[in-house]
Amino acid sequence: MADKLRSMKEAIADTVKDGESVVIDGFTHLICFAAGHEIIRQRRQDLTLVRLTPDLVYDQMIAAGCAKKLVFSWAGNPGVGSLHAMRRRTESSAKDRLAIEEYSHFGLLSRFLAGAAGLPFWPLKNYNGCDIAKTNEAIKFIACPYTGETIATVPALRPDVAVIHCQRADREGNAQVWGLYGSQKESAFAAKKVIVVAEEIVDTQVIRRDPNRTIVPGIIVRHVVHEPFGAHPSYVQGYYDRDNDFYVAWEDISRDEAKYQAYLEEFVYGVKGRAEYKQKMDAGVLAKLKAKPRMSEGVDYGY
Amino acid sequence: MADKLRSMKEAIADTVKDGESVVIDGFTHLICFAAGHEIIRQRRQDLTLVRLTPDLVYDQMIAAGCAKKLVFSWAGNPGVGSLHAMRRRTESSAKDRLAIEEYSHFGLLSRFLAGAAGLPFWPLKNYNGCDIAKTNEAIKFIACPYTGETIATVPALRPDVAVIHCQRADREGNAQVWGLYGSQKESAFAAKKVIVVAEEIVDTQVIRRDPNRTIVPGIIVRHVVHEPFGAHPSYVQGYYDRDNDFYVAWEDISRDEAKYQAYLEEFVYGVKGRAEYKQKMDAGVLAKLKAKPRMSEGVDYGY
Amino acid sequence: MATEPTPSERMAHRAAKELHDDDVVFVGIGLPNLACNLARATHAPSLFMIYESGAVGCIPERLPVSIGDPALVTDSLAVVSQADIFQMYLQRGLIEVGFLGGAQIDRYGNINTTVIGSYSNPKVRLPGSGGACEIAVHSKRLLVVMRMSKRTFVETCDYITSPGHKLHGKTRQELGHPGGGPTKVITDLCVMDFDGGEMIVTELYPGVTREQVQAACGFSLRFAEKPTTTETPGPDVLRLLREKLDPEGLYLK
Amino acid sequence: MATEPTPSERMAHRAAKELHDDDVVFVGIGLPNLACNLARATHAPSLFMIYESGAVGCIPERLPVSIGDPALVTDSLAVVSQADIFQMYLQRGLIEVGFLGGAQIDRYGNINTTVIGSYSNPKVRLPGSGGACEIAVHSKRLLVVMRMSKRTFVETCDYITSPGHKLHGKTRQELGHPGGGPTKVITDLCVMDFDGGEMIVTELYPGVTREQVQAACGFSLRFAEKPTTTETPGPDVLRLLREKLDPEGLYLK
Repeated sequence: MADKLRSMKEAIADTVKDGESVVIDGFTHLICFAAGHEIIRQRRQDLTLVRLTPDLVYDQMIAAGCAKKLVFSWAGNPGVGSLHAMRRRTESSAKDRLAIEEYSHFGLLSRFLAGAAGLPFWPLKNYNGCDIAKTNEAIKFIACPYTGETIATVPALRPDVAVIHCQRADREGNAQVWGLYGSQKESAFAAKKVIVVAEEIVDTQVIRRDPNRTIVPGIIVRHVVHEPFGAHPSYVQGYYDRDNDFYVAWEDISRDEAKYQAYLEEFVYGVKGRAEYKQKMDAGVLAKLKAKPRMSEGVDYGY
Repeated sequence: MADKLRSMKEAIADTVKDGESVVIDGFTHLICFAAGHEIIRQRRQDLTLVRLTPDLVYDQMIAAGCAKKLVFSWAGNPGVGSLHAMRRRTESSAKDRLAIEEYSHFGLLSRFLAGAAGLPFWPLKNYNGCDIAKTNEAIKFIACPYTGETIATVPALRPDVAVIHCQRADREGNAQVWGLYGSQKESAFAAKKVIVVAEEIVDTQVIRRDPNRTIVPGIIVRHVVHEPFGAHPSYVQGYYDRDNDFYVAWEDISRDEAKYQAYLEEFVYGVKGRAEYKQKMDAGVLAKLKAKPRMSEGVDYGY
Repeated sequence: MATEPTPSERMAHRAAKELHDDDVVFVGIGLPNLACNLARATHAPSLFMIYESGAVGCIPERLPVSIGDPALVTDSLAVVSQADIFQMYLQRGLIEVGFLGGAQIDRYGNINTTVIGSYSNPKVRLPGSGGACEIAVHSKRLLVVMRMSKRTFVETCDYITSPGHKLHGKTRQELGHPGGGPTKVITDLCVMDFDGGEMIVTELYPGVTREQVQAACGFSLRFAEKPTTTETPGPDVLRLLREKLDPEGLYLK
Repeated sequence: MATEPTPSERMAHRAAKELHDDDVVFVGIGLPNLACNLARATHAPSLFMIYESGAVGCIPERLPVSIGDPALVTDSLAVVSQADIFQMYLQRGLIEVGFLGGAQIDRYGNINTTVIGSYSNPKVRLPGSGGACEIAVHSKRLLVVMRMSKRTFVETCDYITSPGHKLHGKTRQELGHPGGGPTKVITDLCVMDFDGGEMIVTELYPGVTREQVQAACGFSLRFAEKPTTTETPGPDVLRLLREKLDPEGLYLK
C-alpha cells in the first residue's frame, strides 16, 4: 500500500498547475481554506475555479490573482453579503474581467455527476425557458426517448484537481465523512487528480471498522494531507464549529481592497501554513469554536 | 408523527394488490423472505415481480402462482444452481409461460435510478450491439448532445410497492442500513408505496444520533414492520449470517415440484408468520447463523 | 417589548401561516428559515424541514445561520448528498413547499437573483441561482418573500433566474415544469395570490392602502375585490421571534 | 495430497497469474473469486478487489460463497451502493480487470449467459447477464474462464450477452465500448489470446495437443506458431488452494 501522506505545500506543488481547473469542494461544511491559501502562496495563475458556492476562499484566490475563470452556481457570503473580489472583477466597472460560467446548484452538480459516472452528459428536469439556459450555451435540451418531454442536459465536468476535506483518512487516502456531504464524492470521482485533506490521519484499521462511512476510496487519491483546523472559518462536524463571526467581519474587510490585501498579507502570505495560521487565532475564538461532543453509537459489522 | 408500525400481515394486506408490480429489494443481503412468504399466504396473483436478482424468494412466489411477469437481470441460486420454478415456466416446455423482461444489473438499476430521481429515463454506456438491447425494446439509444457518441437509455421504473429490509427503523419508517446497500434506496424512492421491515424498531432518538446512516426517510414510507429473522435464509449484517447450507439444499428441493410444494406447505402456508417460521428452525442452525459481534466505533456529531 | 411588529416580523409571521403540519418544506436562508422555525414552534410542530445542504428532518437547537449550519445535522433524521437532495427529493416531487426571495419579481412571479443590468455587462452582480431555479421548477407550492419597491417589483426582470407562471410568452405547462409555480407573494405591505398566472393582491397589512401598494410596485397591480386584512402577530409570537428564535436579530433587522 | 492438479486448479492458478499487484479487479463468483484470492495470497498481496455487490477493497477472512457474502463487508475499505459501483467505478473506468465465464463463447470473445436455443422459446434458460454485459463493455482487461467443449466454444453464440471484439459485424470501437475487450481465455486445456480481435491459442497445458484442443472447440481455431506450455501449479499452490482457500471444495469440484 502506498503512503501518500504529504505536506500541503508538497501536495499543492505537485498537483495544481497554472491554467488547470480546480475544485475545492464542501458545502458550508468542510471547505478546505488551507488548500486555497497554499495555492495563493504558491502564486498559481490562470486557474479555472469550480464550485457550487465559491465562498470566501475562492474570493480570496480571485483577489490574489490566481483565477481566470469561475464556474459556479451561487456566489455570496451566505446571510451576510457579497463576494467582493468577484464582484469587482465581474461588474461592468471591472478592468480585468473574470470569465464566468454559471449554473444553478442542480446543474453544476449534474456536471460533476456526469464526470463521476463516466458519462458525457447528465439529464435533469430544469431550465426550460429560463435565462440560465439562454446565457450558458453548455446547457442543452433533448427529447426524452420514451415520453417526448423536454429534458435539459449539461456536459460532464472533469476538473484537473479536486481537494476533499474530511474528518479522517488513512495514508492511502481512504476518506471518511459524516455530516453534510456537499458534492465531495461526485467531485472526487469526476476529477483527474484528488487531494484528500484530513483533520486526522488514522490507521487503515479504523477505516475498515466502519466501511460504510468511506466516501472517497484511496484508489482515486493522489496525495493525503494532514491539516488540522484546515477548514477554518468553515467547519468540521465533530471538530470545530463554523466561525460565523469571521464571515460577518469579512464583509467589511472584503469591501475595501486595501483591507483585503492586508488580510491576505497577514493570514495567507504571512504564514508558512495552517499551523502558523492557527497560532494567530485568538484563544477565546478557538475555545468557542471547539465542538462539544455528541457521540453516535457503534454498529455491528459481524456475521 | 405517525406511528406506522403494523404486522406483516396487515402491511401486505393493505399495500400489495393483485396485478401490481412489487420489488422486494436486497442484493444477497437483506432480502425480505418474510414479506414474500406473506404475499404467498395472502394468495396475491398476477404480480409483476421486479428485482436485479430474483433469488429463492421470487422463485417461491412464482411456484406459488403469485406472478405473471418477472423483470430481472440475473436469475439463479448463486454458486449453486438454477431457479427451478422460474425455469419451468420460461423454457420451451412450459405450459403457463411467465412473461419476462430482462436487463443487465446496470440497466435495471438505471431504471430504478430514473424512477427515484423523477426522470423519465436514465442514460448509460452499455448494450450497443448486444442482444439484450435487441430482445428488450425498452432499451433505446440516443446521441450525446455534446460528443455525438451513442448512449443507451432505459425508461424509468415506478413500481407500485417496494419492500425494504433493514437493520433498524423507527415507527415513522426512518430506516438505517449498514453493510451492502443493494439498490434499496433507489427502489424505495422509485416506488409508489414503501414497506420498511426492520430487525429492530428503535426510538427516533437512535436514528437522530447517527443521521448519515439513514437510507430511507420516513416521509416516503407507508408501513413499518418489526420482523426479526425476516430475511432468513438471506442475511443481515450484524444480526445473522447467510444460511448457505439452505441455499445448497434448496437445489434438491426446488428441482422436484412435489418437494417444492411440500416445502411451501410446511414453511409458508403452514405457519402464521415469521415468528412461527423461526420456531421451526433447528436450534443448531440458529446458533451457527448468529453473528459474532464486530462493533464499529461511534463518531462525533457535535459542533 | 414594543408590541408593534416590524415589517420583517409581519412577513415571517404571515409566511409561517402558509405552512401546514407535516408539510415537507425546502427551507431557504433568511426570513424563510425564520418562518419555518416559527411555524414549527407554533401551529405546525411536525413541519418537515429539508435543507438543500443535505440535512433532512431537521430540529435545530439554534437558529441556523446558514443552510449548511452544523445544528441542522445534529439530531436530524437523515443526512444525504446534495445529488440525492436535488434528484431524489426535489426532482422526484417530494417537496411540497419551496421558499424564494429575490432582487426582482414580475407579475408572473418570475424571479431574478442573478444580475441587475445586462448579463454580459452587469451593473450589479448578484449571487445567482443557487438552488432557486430548480426549487421554482419543482416545488408543489412556492412561497415568495420580498419587500416591495419599484426597483424590486418590475414590469420585466433583467434576468429570469427562477420561472414563474409565464416566461418569455410560454406557460409552465408548455415548458413542462412539474411544480405548481408561485402560490403566494408575501411582502412588507401586502400578500398576493396568482390568478390566471398573474399576481393579484388579496390581503393588505393593517392600515396599508391600495395606493401605497401600487406606489411601491413597478407594474400595474390587480387587486381582489375585497382584499382582507392580514392578521397581526400577537405578543406571544413577537416574544417567540425576538427572544427565542432570533435573539441576535440575524433576520429581524 | 495428490500432486497432480485438477483442471479447475490449473485454471484458478493460471487466471491468478494474470493479476498484478495493485490491479483493481472486479471479482466474480466461482473460479474468478478463487483466482483472485489465490493471487492475493501469493504474488499480488495488494490486489484491490471490488465486488459488484458494493464491497470495495475486500480482505475476506473466509472464501466468500457469494459475491454478496458478509465476509466481504467486514474489514473492507468501503461499502457503496450498487449505483455507485456501476456508475462511478465501472462506467467511470476504474476497473482494470474484469472476469467472466459463460455457457457459450465465440471466436471474437462474445459470451452467452442468457439462453440456449431461441430467446423467445429457450431450450435452456440460463441466469442472464447480471453485471456481465457492462463488465465486458467497461473493463480495461477482460479475463474469461471457461471449460472447453464443442457445446461451449461455438461458431455463433445463441445470444450475445456480453460483447467481445466484434459482434454482428461491428467492432468494439465502432460500437463505442470503452473497455479493452477479452484479453485472455483460460480453459481446462489451453490459454488463448486475441489477435486482430480473434481467439488464438498461445499456451497449451502440459501434455495437451493441438488436436485435442481443436476437438473440444466448435469452430476452427488459430494457433500461435509456437504455443508455450502453461506452468503447472506447484505443491505450495495446491496446498494453499485445497487446505486454505477452498477447503470445502466449493469451486474446486
